[in-house]
Amino acid sequence: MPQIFNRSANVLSKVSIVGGLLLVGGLLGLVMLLGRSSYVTRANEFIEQPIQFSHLHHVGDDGIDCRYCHTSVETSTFAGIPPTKTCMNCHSQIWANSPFLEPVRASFRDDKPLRWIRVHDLPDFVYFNHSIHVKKGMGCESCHGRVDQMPLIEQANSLQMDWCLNCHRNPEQFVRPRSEIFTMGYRPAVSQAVLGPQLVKEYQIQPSTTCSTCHR
Amino acid sequence: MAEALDHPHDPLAGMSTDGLRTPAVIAPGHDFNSVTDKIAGIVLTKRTPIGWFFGFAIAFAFLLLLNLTIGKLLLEGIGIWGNNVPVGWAFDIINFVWWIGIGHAGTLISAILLLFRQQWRTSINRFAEAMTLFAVACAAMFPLLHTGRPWLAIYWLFPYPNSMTLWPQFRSPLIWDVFAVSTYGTVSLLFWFTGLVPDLATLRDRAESPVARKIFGVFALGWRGSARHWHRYEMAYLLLAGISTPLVLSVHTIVSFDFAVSVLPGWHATIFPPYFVAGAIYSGFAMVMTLAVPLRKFYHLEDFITMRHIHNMTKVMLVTGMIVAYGYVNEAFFAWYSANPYEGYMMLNRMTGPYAVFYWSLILINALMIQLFWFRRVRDNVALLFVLSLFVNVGMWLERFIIIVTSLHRDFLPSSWDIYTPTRWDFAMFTGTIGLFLSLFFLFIRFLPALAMFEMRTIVPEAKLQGDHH
Amino acid sequence: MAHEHAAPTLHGLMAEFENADALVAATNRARLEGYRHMDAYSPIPIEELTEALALPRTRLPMLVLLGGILGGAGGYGLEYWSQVIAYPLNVGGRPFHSWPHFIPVTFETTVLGAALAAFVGMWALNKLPMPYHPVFNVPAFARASVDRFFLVIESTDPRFDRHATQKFLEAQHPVGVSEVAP
Amino acid sequence: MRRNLKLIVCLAAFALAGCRQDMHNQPKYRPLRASTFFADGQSARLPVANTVARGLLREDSLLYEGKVNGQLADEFPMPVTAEVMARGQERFNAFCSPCHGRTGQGDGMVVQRGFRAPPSYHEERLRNAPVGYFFDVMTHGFGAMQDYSAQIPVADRWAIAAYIRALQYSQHATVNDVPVEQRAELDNPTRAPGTPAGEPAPAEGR
Repeated sequence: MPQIFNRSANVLSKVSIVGGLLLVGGLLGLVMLLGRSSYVTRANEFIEQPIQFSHLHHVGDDGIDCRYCHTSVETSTFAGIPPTKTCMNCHSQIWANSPFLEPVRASFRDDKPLRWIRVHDLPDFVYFNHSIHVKKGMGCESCHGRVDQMPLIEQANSLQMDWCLNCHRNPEQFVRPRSEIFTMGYRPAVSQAVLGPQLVKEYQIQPSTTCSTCHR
Repeated sequence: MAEALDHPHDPLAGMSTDGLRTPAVIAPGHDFNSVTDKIAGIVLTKRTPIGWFFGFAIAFAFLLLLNLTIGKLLLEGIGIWGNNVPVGWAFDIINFVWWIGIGHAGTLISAILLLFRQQWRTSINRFAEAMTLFAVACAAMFPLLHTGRPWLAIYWLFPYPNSMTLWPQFRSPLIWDVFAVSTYGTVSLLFWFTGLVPDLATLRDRAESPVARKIFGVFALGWRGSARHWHRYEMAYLLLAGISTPLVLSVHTIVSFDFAVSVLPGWHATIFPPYFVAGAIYSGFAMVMTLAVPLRKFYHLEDFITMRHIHNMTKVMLVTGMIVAYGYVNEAFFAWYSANPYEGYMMLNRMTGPYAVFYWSLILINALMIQLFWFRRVRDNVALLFVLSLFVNVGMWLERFIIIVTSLHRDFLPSSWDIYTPTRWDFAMFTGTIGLFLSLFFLFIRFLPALAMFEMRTIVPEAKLQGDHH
Repeated sequence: MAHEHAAPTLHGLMAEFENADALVAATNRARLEGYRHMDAYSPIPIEELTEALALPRTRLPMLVLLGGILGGAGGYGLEYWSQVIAYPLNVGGRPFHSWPHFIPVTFETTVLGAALAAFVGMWALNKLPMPYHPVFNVPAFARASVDRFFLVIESTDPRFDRHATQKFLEAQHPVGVSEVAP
Repeated sequence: MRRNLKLIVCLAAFALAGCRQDMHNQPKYRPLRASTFFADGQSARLPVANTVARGLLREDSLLYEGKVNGQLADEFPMPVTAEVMARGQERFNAFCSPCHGRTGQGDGMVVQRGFRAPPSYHEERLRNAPVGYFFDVMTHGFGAMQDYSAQIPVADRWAIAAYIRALQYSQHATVNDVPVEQRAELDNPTRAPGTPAGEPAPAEGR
């Protein structure tokens, strides 16, 4: 019987077994990485809006407080998207003739709401309440990132469950004094390792990780 | 294996001497060459029998039906099935348990009978193991697909670091099931492939087409029959058999926990693990019989799958069937003895309720019909045994149907009582998996040696050493 | 291996036998003659060859035990870690470390670990897959997987001598003796 | 190639099928979610015209209109405590300072961007205006200033009014405004500046 395989087949067979296992493992790893990538989570992605509203300008340059527009963030589950009238508080005079702002004026004139596209869109099976997080010393920045530096708003974090749990399990790493909630670029006065546990105690932060906390 | 060599005085080994009463495990007159020629010929022939194409076409049609059903299921969701409150588990778990049960015979034959040095396992173990693999594949479809979107359900099936940092709930019998069935499938595959390697080497050495030689050569791993290799090979085979034996018992035990761990009349019973394991072996042997009878007829394998095998399989079915029947008696006895009104009603409902006809059918088949196996004339009638084995398959399916549906459809609250009606898609899915099973089996007997050639060689007289080399 | 230095022109000498008896007898005699680097090839496992070739006990059972222990410890460890440390969840008031519930999976992973160790270990110890091997160079060796028995005395054996070994093999009543190209 | 293309399209269809997010987007209304049912596309509905929710008749004219007997009131509907002042300061900075500036000079960031400058709180007319006037302007707007009734709840408007008063005092207070028994502290302050006093503000409290 002549040889069916070349001498090199010996090495090749062993390499292909190891290589195949590595390939399968690598592919599985890639799929898992893909699941956490911004391709799936939609983090750091600009979204086309009816008006390209710039938080960089309004928050960063003008120093307008978050609550000026998101009025219900302290009292309700929902932070609130401002009605067109809030825009018109200022834009009745500033840029009043700008064609860029025509959709805003049209909305105000015709009493038709602007249709903003949701950027931070939690799945509908998740219950999230802004007010309790504000009350317990969670800064806007912790979840929404440096909004004052975003020309167009984007989702700064993955909003995946492990991200939620990361804070619910270690609130002391993220808590800040209530007076600093709306501060952008907050730096703790003393080390977070000291301040965090103090605030957790003071604010009585007891984040639950049972299923029904968020899936209710 | 080498029992013939190890134990020349084993009464079951080698040629039978008492002629008529106990048929031999292999017909006389065979040697290494004739055995190899016959079995390898089925695979290496250039002419595929027309009957094979005919059978495969039918099986493949049902496989296509399965594909259609799965496509429909993934697009529309499991609402196309008849499952609904209160019968939330229906065809999916019935068929799952049925297929897993069938799968048990393969490992039992190849592992437990090996440990007991039963030589009659040799000519049926290969295709019984293949049957196990295909049955497990069919079984696994149901729990996977009943999640609707299996790719989203992986996180509670398998432990891996996911983006939810969630882990499977290890306190749940359903997760035990996942581990039991996946381990069972994996170990069966390793066992089966290990057994195939020396035969693949034979096919490699006998094949004429260079492509076939390459393909068989790749999978034969360069097996050359070295004594050093055989030495470790035998050890590995024995160890795998030893490992598989408790495994095969654990799998259906764990499947029975799916029910027994819950608190529902008709399910919450300590008899379930042994009762399920016996039922699994019973239905598995019935399926081996269902496959073996046409296989030996069609390929003229009467020399290898002899009346000895047929008789022994029938006897195993008789014994395990009686254990199952004992289980039925036991369920009825405890329904009465527990004095629990729910248990009592469950039993009464089984016997006289809307599904009573199925209950009495399964009693008729699994408790009464098998008593025919006591008679030698029945055991000698191969055609009759084929029909009876089909009945056993049906009977065991009905058993699972009764256990699942009658326990669920009469809920604790009479307001939620309902009748379960399977839809056409339920039947399409079920018959589709039968199509998958048979398609795989047809491919297997065409492209791989359906009987273990190297093990068959060990039981021909030529394999016996004459001299005393010790 | 010695192959590297000498670049031998011969793997060894192969004798072909008609039955297992002849192979076992020849192997026994070769061992008594002092040959050590040799191997017997047969279409069926022959237990007598273990003694004839003076094969050592295989380490496989040890590997399988190790695999089983690793599998079991890994399975239980995974359950303990995920249910007690990583994400403790109160399910019906059961303790986080509800060990009786952890037994079935531990059992299955033990079996899986042991079976994988047996499977991988056996092929690895046998240095398979090895699709190319010198013995396949001999045309008659095709019957080694069907009905013929072969004894190969390898050229690396200290006592190997082309002519003396050939003479020795021919004295064992073989069907034929042939050279095995490397 | 064409066969490959077909295969790719089929695979892509399967991949997309995996992306269906039925549970993520359920057919239910969350705040501000659009409705296909109502003509105006809004899921949140306004109450029928002229209906009054129980307890929301707003009979207290001082609290809701800043008026007593039709005249702008010069008193607060609630005690002016240190918490109220702190709250007023916080709300003032959030809602008023963009135009009025943090000191009330009328030089906020939005004014610097071109909005018509509002009058300083420190001019004579506004220092003499009753607190009800500030409440009224916040509620109904004045001149270029839009009303803030939707953005600032009633209680917060009163707190801001109180803080505006404090801002005015910060620029125009005399020693006479300090209670006699606390005047000694002015020369040797025991508290750090900026810390609110623990007592009601001297002038306007009830």
